[in-house]
Amino acid sequence: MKLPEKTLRQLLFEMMRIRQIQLAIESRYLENEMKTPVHLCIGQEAVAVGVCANLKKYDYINSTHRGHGHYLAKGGDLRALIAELYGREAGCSKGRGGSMHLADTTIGHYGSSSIVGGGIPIGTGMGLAIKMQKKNKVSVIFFGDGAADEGVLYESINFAVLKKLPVIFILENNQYSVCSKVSARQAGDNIFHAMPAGLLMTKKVNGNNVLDVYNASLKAVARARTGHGPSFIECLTYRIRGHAGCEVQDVPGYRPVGEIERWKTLCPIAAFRKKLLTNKMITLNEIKKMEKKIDKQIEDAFAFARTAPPPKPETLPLYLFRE
Amino acid sequence: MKLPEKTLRQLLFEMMRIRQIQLAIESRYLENEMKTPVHLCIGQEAVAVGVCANLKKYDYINSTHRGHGHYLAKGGDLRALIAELYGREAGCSKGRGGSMHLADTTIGHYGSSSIVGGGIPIGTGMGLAIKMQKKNKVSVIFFGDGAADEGVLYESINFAVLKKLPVIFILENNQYSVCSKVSARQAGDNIFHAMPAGLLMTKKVNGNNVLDVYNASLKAVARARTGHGPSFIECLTYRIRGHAGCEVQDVPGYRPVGEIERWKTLCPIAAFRKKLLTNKMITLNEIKKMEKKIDKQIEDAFAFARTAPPPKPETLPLYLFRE
Amino acid sequence: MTWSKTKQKIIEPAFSNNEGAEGKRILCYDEAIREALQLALSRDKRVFVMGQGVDDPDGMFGATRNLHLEFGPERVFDTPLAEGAMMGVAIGAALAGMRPVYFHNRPDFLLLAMDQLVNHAAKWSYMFGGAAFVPLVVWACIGRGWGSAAQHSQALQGLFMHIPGLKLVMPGTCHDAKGLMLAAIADQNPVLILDHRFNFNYKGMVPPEAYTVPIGKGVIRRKGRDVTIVAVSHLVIDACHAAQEAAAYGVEAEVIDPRTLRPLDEEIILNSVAKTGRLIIADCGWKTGGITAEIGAMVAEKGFTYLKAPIKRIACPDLPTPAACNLDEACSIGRDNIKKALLELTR
Amino acid sequence: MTWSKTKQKIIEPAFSNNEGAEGKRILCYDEAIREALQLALSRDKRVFVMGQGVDDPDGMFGATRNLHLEFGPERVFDTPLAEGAMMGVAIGAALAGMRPVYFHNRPDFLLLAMDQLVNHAAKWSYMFGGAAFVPLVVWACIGRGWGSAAQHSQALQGLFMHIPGLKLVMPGTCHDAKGLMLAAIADQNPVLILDHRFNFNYKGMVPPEAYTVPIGKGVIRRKGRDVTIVAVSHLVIDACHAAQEAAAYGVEAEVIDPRTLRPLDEEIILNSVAKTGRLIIADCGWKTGGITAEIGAMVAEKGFTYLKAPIKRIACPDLPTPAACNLDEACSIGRDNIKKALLELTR
Ligand SMILES: Cc1ncc(C[n+]2csc(CCOP(=O)(O)OP(=O)(O)O)c2C)c(N)n1
Ligand SMILES: Cc1ncc(C[n+]2csc(CCOP(=O)(O)OP(=O)(O)O)c2C)c(N)n1
Ligand SMILES: [Mg+2]
Ligand SMILES: [Mg+2]
Repeated sequence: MKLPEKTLRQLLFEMMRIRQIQLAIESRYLENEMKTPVHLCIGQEAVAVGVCANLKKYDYINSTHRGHGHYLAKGGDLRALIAELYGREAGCSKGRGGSMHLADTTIGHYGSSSIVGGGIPIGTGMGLAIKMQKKNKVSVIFFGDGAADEGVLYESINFAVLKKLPVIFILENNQYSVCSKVSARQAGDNIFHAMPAGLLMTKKVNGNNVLDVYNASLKAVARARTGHGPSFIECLTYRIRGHAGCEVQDVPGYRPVGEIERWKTLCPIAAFRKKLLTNKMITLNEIKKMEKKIDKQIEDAFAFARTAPPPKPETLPLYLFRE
Repeated sequence: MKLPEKTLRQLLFEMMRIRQIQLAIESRYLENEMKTPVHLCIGQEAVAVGVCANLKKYDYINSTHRGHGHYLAKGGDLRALIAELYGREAGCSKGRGGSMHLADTTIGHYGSSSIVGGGIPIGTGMGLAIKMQKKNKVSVIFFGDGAADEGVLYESINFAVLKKLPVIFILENNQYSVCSKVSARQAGDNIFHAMPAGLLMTKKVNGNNVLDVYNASLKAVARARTGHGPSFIECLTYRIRGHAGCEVQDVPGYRPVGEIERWKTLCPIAAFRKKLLTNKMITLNEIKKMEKKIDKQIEDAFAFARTAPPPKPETLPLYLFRE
Repeated sequence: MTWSKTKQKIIEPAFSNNEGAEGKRILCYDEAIREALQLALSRDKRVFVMGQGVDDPDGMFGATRNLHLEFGPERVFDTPLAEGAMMGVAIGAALAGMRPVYFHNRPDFLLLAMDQLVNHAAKWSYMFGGAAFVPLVVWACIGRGWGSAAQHSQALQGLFMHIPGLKLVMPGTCHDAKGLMLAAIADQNPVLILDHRFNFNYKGMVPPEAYTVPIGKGVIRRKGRDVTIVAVSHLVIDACHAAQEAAAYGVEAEVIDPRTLRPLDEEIILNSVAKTGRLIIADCGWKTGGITAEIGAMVAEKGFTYLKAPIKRIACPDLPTPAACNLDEACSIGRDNIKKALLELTR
Repeated sequence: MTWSKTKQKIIEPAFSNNEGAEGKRILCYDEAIREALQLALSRDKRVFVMGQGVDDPDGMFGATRNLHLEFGPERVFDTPLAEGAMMGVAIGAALAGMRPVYFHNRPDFLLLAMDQLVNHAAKWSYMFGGAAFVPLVVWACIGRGWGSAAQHSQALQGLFMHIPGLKLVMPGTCHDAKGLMLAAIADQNPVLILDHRFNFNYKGMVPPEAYTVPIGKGVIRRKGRDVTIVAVSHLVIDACHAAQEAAAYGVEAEVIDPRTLRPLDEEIILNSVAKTGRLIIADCGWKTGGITAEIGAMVAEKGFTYLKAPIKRIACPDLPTPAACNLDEACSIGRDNIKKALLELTR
C-alpha cells in the first residue's frame, strides 16, 4: 500500500522526536534531578509510531514501564511528561506516578502499570467497555516479551477472542527482560501465532520497520473497528540502552559481544530516513529543520519542568479516592 | 498395540471399582454423615484408569477437587479415602482435608488442591525435582477444562517445555465448569494442541475409551522417562452427575435436554465391558465376581470409616508446621 | 441513574427482632442484594454484573438469579476461570466509563486476583494524581462449614483491610446489604463487599426504593453501658444475642456494627468505649494481624485513657480450616464465645 | 547438610557501633546473605536458588552474585516472568524433596503469587494432616526511594503476618541476615524473608561458619527502663539512634528487634513493657491493619496492666507511594519520627 508523502514524513518526524527526547532524558539523567527509574525506548521507536499513526485521539492505549514512546506517539503532552519525570505537580500524573506511570486521558491514555503484564487485562477491559458502549473505538495494548511469559496474557487473549473485543495486542519483543534473554524464559515461538486466523489475526513483523508495523496495525485497527475482534502483532525489535535508565548504567556481560552494535546498524530511524531521502520524499535540510523544531520543544519542556513547583506537602493525601 | 488380557481385565476392574465406590458414596451422601463437598467422577473413570495404568508406584500424580478416581487408580487406600470423607482421624489426610484434599505419599500422591488450576504448577515443580534428582520418575497432572481457562496452565507448560521436564498434563475435559460450558469460557480449541511436537507431545483422545487414554499416556510416559520432556493429553469426557455431590443435588437447566442421557450411553465402562465380553476376554460370571469383590471392599471401608473416631479436639493445632 | 440523588438512609431499623416491622416489607438477604443489583442495572446502563456462575440457574446464592434473563447476557455474564485477568478486565471497563460489579463466590479465589486488586485497582486513582479512577465493586462470599476446608473457608477481611485505596464493606443486615451494595455501585472507587454465607439466612425489613447506606459509618445495634462489642458481619446478630443473655447477669453491652471496615468509623467505637471502658472485638477471620488487631490497637492508641480493662479479641484460631466437622466447629466463633468474653470482662 | 547439627547462635553481637568487633570479620549485608546461600548450596544438594535475575551479572542485590557459576545453571537459575506458576513450581519441588530458595526483587510481585503462597504453601502441611510439607524459602526485598512509586515500593509484611502457616522473618543486621537465611533453609516449612533495601548498606560482624539464628526469637538491642520500642528491619538501627539521642533528655528507651514477625516473640515484648510501661512500635509498612496493629493489640490484650500510657504506632501513611521525592520522603519514617514519639510519650 502506498502511503501519502505527508504520512511518511510524519512517521519519520514522530520517531525522530521520540528518539531526541529519549536522548535528552538520557543526557540529563545523571544530573540526578529526575528522581524516577526511567526506561528508555531508544531503538524501539518504530513500534509506538507505526501503531499509533493508525489511531484516533479517542482510541485507547495501554502501556508499560517503558512507556515514553507510546505516550508521545499517541499525542501526550511533552511538557507534562518531562514535568512528571522531575516529580512536579504539573506532571501528567501530578508527580505521583513518575516515569513508569504516565497518563493523559484526553488522548485515551488512562495510565500504565509498572507490573509487567499488568496493563494487558486492563486494556482488554477497556475493549469490553467499548463493545458494551457500542463505540467505534479500539483499545491497543503494548507489552514486552517479558509480559508474554505471564499467564495473564493467555487469559486476556482468550477473553478478547471469546467476546470478539476491539483489542489489539502489540508484543514489543526487544528480546530481553532486564538481563534475561527471551530464550531463557520462553519455550518456543509465541504460541499465539498458532491461533486460527478467524479468531485472532496474528502477525509477526519487523518492529524496526515502521511501515511494516504501520501496515499490520492498519489491518488490525480496521478489523477491530468493524467488529471482527482482536489481533495480535509481534514486533521484533531491540533495546539499545540498559534496562533501566541510560547507557552508562547498563550492566555489562549479559549480551553477546557485538549484539548492541549490530542492532545499532538496524536503527529504525536511520533506515527510514535513508529510504525517504533516497526516494526524494524529504531533503536533508528538511530533516535538519525537524531536528531543530524538536530540540526547541525539548528545551521548552525541560525549562518548564525544571522550574515547575513540586507537589505541596499538604497535598500528600489527595487522590487516594475520587470524591 | 495389543495388550495382555490380564491388563485389559485389570483396566475394567479398576474402572468398575471406581464407579461402584462413587455410587456407594452417592447413595450414602444424603445421610449427611459425610460432611464434605464431594465431586464424583462418574462417567470419567477411563481417564484416571487409563493414565495410572502406565505409572509406577513411585511416580507422582497431582489431582483436583474431583480426585477420588485419580487417588484410587493410583493405588490409594480405600479405607483411608472413605474415612477422610467421614472426617476421621484415620482418613488419608487425617480428616483435615476432606473430599477435595486427598493425599497418600506412599503412592506418590502428595496432596491435591481445590483451587482450580492450583495443582498444575505444583506438579510441574515435582517434575523439576525429578529432573534435578536425576530420578526415573514422571509427574502426572490431572486437571479439568475449567483449569484450562487459568493462565497458570500456560505458564506451567511453558516452564515444563523450557526445562524439558518429565511432566504429563492430562486435561480431563468434561465440558463443564460447574454450570458453565466450555464454549462459554474458551475461545476456540485448546491452544496447546498447536505447540510443535518436538517441544510438547500433544494428543486429543476419546476420554471415554480407556484404551485410547492408555495408549496416549503410554507414549507420554515413555517420552518423559527418556528425558524427552512433557506431553499434553486432552481427554474428552463427561460428568454424569451434578458438579458437587450427587444426582439429586444437580441444578436443572444448564445442560441441553438429552445430553446427559446421550453421554450415559457412551459410558466408558459399559463400552469396554462389552468389548471384552464380545472378544471373550472375560465372562459375565467373572464380572459378577469382580463386582462382588468390590462390594465387599466397599462395605469394609464404610464400616471402618463409620466407626473410626474423629480427630480429638485437642489435636486441632497440630500439623500447621512440620517440626 | 443519578447516584448523587439517591436517598441516603442513615437510620437502620431495629433488625434482630424486626421490632416495628409491622406492615413493612420483609425480604431475604439474597433478595435484598438482588433488588439492589436489579435497581442499579435498570437505572444506570453503565452497570453490569460479571462473575463465575452469575447466570447459573440459581444465580450466585440467589442474589443474581435470572438477572441475565432480564438484562441480557451482555450485561450479566459468566466469565472464564481466570480471576487474575478478569479483575483487570473489570478495572479496564471501569476506567472506560462502566460500573462493573464483579462477583466471586469465595474470597479464596480473590487471591488469584491480588495483583490486579491491590497493585492496580487500589492504586490507580492515586498513582495518576486523580486523572483516572476505578468505580468497581468486587463482591465475595465468606463462610465456612460442611467440611469446605482450608481453601474454601477463608474470611480474608484481615488482608483487605490493610490496603489503602480499597474500601471494605461487610453488611450485617438485609437492609444494609441492599443499601451498601447501592452505595458501593455509586461510589467512584473500588469497593470490596464481603458477605458472610450465614447472612443469607436472614430476613429483614428492606425498603423497596433505591437507597444507599453510607460507606464509612457504623451503627449502634444495641445500647449498653458496661462493655462495647464491635462485631463484624454475621457476628453482629450473635453479639446482640450474647448481650441479651448477659443482661440476665446484669451486664449491659453496647453492640456496634461498623458495617464498613475501611474506612472505619473510629468515632462511634471510641465514643462507646469512652462510656463503657471495656472493649470486645469479634471477627470471623483469623486473629493475628486481622480486624481485631487493628481495632484493638486503634483503641489502645486513641482511647487508652477510657480503657478500664484489657481489650478482648475474639477471632478464629490462626489455622487453615480443617475439614472434619468437629474440628471446624471448634474453630468457629459465635454467640457463646462472645457471651463468655462479656462475663469474663465484667466479673 | 545436617541442619539439626548446625550451631545456633542466639547472642547477637552489638551491631550498631560494632563494639567488640576488633579482630572479628566484617561483611556487608549482601555478602552475609550470599555466604548463607553459598554454604547451603555446598552442604545440601537439595538446596537450589531460583528467581528472576539471580544469574544476572550483578546477582540480586549482590546476594546471588556468581552463584550460578559456582553451582551451575541447574541449581541457580533465572525464571520466566510467571510469578504465579513459579511459586507453585517451587512448592512442588519442595514437596518432592528439594529445598528451594525463591528470590523476588520486590514484594509487589509476590501479589501475583498470593494464591500459591497463601492457598497452597501455607496450608499444605495442615491440609493433609502433616502427610506432606513444604520446606520453601521465599525471599523478597522491600524498600522505597528514587521515585519507585506505588507498585515498586510496598512493604507488605502487614499482609503476610496475617497468614497462618507462613513464617515471616525480617532481619535487621548482617549477622541475622545470614543466620536467619540458614535457619529458613533448614526449616521444614514455608518461610518468607523480607529484607529492606536499606539493610544492604550495613556492615557488621558475621562469623564465617554456618550458624542459624532461631526463627521466633527476638532480641534486645538496647536496654532501657522508660519506653519499649519494637522496631522492624532497618528501623531497628533508627530506633537505636533515636534512643541514643533521647538519652540526652534523660529518656532511656529499650529497643527490641523481633527479627521474626510470625511467630512473634511476644514474651520479650511483654517483659519489656512490664518494665517500662510504655510502647512504641515502628514499622515501615502501612499503619492500618499492619504490624503495628498486631503488636499494639497484643499488648493491649496481654499486657494491658503494664501500660501507663497509650501505645504509639509509627508506620507509613496509608497511601500508595507517590513518585515525587518530596512526597515520598514525607511518607518515609525513620529516626526522627521515633525520637519525636519517644519524647512525646515521656513528656
Ligand atoms: C510482575 C512483574 N515481575 C517482575 C517485574 C520486574 N521487571 C520490571 S521491568 C522488567 C522487564 C520486563 O521485560 P519486558 O516485558 O520484555 O519489557 P522491556 O523492559 O523489555 O521493555 C521486569 C522483569 C515487574 N515489574 N513486574
Ligand atoms: C481458582 C478457582 N476458581 C473457582 C473455583 C470454584 N470452582 C470449584 S470447582 C469448579 C469447576 C472447575 O471446572 P473443571 O476444572 O472443568 O473441573 P470439573 O469440576 O469439571 O471436574 C469451580 C469453578 C475454584 N475452586 N478455584
Ligand atoms: Mg523486553
Ligand atoms: Mg470440567
